[in-house]
Amino acid sequence: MSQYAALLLAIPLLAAFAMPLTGLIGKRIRNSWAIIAMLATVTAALLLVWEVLTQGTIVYAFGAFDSAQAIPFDSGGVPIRILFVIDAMSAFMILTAAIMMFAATLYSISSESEQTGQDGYYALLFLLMAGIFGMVSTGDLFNFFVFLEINSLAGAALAAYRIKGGVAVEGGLKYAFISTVAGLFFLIAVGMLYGQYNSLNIAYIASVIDFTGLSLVAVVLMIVSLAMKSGSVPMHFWTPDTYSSAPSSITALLIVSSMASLYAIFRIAFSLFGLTMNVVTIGWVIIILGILSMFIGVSMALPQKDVKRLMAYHSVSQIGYMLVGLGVGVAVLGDAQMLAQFGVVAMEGGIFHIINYALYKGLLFLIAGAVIYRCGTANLNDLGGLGHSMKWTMGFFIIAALAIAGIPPFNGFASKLMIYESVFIFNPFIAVIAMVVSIMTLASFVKVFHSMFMGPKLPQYETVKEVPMPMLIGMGLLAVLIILFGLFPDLVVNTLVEPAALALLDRSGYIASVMGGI
Amino acid sequence: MDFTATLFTGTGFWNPIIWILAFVITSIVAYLIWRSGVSTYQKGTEQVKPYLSGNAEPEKSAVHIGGGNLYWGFTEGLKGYYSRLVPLHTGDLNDYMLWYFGVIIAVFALVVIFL
Amino acid sequence: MIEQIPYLAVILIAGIGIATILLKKNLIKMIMGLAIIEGAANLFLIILGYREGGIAPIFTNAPGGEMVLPTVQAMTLTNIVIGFATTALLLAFAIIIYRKYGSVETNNIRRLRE
Amino acid sequence: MQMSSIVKTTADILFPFILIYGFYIIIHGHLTPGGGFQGGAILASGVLLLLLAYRYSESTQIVRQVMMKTLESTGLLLFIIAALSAMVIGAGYFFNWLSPGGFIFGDIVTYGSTVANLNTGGLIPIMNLAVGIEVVGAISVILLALLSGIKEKI
Repeated sequence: MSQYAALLLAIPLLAAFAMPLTGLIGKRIRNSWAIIAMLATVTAALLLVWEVLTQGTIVYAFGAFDSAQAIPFDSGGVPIRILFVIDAMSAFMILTAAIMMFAATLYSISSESEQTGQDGYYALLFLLMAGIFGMVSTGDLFNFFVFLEINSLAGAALAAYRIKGGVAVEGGLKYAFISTVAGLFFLIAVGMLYGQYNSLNIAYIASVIDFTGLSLVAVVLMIVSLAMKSGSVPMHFWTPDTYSSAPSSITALLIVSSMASLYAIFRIAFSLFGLTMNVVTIGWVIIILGILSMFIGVSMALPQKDVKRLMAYHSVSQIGYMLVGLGVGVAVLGDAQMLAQFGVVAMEGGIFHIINYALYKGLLFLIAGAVIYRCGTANLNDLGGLGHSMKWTMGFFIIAALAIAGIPPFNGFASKLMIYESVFIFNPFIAVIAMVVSIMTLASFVKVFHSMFMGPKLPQYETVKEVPMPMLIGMGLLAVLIILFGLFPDLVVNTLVEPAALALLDRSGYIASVMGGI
Repeated sequence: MDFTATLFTGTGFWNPIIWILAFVITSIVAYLIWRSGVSTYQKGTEQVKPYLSGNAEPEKSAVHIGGGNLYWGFTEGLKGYYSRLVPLHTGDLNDYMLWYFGVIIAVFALVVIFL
Repeated sequence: MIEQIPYLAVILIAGIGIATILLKKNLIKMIMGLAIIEGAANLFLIILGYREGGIAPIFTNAPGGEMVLPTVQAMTLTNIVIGFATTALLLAFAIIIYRKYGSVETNNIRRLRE
Repeated sequence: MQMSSIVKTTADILFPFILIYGFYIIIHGHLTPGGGFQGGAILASGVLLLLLAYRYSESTQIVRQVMMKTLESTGLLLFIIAALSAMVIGAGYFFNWLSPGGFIFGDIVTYGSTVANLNTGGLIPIMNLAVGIEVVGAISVILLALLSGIKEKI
């Protein structure tokens, strides 16, 4: 049987646990161990994605001799094992996480090379990745909660890793506190579902669900908690605090972890509850959260003075696009005609935006990190004239900024176009807001570009050089992917995004993959 | 696999290759127009210096506009909006939690009303 | 009605925890509130698996008869471990913040805002 | 502040008993209530006793942070390798291949009310041991980190 699903989890965990021991031997060995483990994880992830795309949904049973024994014969038809259910949507998220992991780890090797305590740093980085991979591939609600907590604890510890006079710890503390509260209420919601349906498996619960009042409380608790974890307005306040104070490579990974929370919202909405809940109301709740996120995020970003804080507000704003795209999909789930007319395209736009957003936002944070690495400040009032000395970084910034603003032919345009056109049929007002937000995004990145790279060379940055090669490779990979995704959007949509959207919509297929065609 | 295939969005289509072709053609046309411009322009003469009503040109670093000064007019024009929005971001952990529980109650109310 | 009392206790304990988080300004007290909510979640899970007159789910030397549900107990144990890690991490953060800022009041921990 | 010698001597005498009790809880994890985390926490409480009885500077000579970090990593590695070992024979991750094997911890559990047999459970006792080692290391590291926050008064 195929072991990639387990290796995806086992390799990062093994790497993380062995990291302090390799650190005792030597710095060089630790760094090579980190790179080897990262390459192994990314390889396992890519092979797993390939397998899912060619063979369909993979079910992996932990603790079983063979995954065909996902439901033990003496369990009465209830899946009692911990299962990984990896369909096209999970594969899509795994691919996103793997790309970002590659870039961020490579970047860290250089950007953190002067810092202390790197053993713990890499150990936590791999734990964070294990948490993300687990969150997007698990088919078990309690298991999801465990991975959510691993992810939040590792993320908070990493965000606070460079103390920076206490400011980073403040950001980490806020993140840890908020994600713990969100996790606890998620757990209470899981308990509510377990009490009614006597199982923790998403597919089993979906097959027997009977939407009661208690399930309604559970779905509200789950969606609001996960929306807070993904940083949507009005629970976004932690996002700028944590993203701006964390090390830049970690911010790029925290973005992926917020994407994993976003994935969970839609897994719960589409696969777990599906049509049994009132999809129109829940869909509109998600859409309203999305609109608020888009508009308030970008309008808070415009007057910011700290470059990472500005970008963090933009990440709030971009999450709004995905919430709107997929929220429209939830809202029209009950109407087959509207779903076929624009719902699927809206969902594809939202899903496509996830990977595009992870790519360009990750690249933007890595660029901000490169500038901070060389200049030591993130304040836009002090920066200037870096275009003379950091030409590659400036080139990558132009690509990423044009992509986030939705300028053709970069990848952000393709996904935003899909969202605009489909949402326009649903409700023109939302599409207009989305376009206005896009313009304001461009405006604020013009500001960043002007104040960071334009202007004459400033005397205090006379000695600034280009960043070292591994950082450039990490950023360059993301930039190349942005261009490729922009040039061949149809290819990406057909091979990755459309199967993911259809997998989300195919609730009975998800149930059948675990329960065996009941 | 057809690399020139077009992304259809239900109501329209998007093809980056066509867009780039159009972009290149437009650039060539623009270049031709630019070529046929004023021919008396010469580099390295008095012509390229900025004209500041006869005043001396200030140092380059003195005219650099920092990031904080950009979009001053925008934020000033939307003062009513920003003066309400910005103070909400208090940085106080209690307020963050208050928003979370408030949103839970609000969403719950919405879901119950529109059941 | 008597079976509902533990659930009322859950709501009460969670309410106390939420009130602590919302009303107390001291970071240590907020972490305590978090631990109280965690206790409520644990109690909720445990009473989901409780059966009237059930025995502990250990098969060796079992006298027979109904057993309480072990899954929720495993979940509770996991949550206790996770809660332990969370509390330790938050307390470590609180120590560093006290060293750097000289205070653990939330209205002083606001260098990152707006 | 210096603890009295009564406290120190009592801590010294109690420490081995706490260790034995902790290991008892860990080893019997698959038979009785308890297991890796609980036993490890008991072991760590022994470490805490030492830390409290002696001054911070003295006790860190006995309980060194590097040692505890190594213990933590070793326990976790043992756990993951035990889980991965099932893959060698082509089974799933975490598959309990030792269980009815007849090797170490390999006896078959007789059904019904029997006297507990320690030699059962397959990988589970090994994983309990791994978790116990990990937990004592991790909690000691946490305790050391938290104790270092206290300013010492002499």
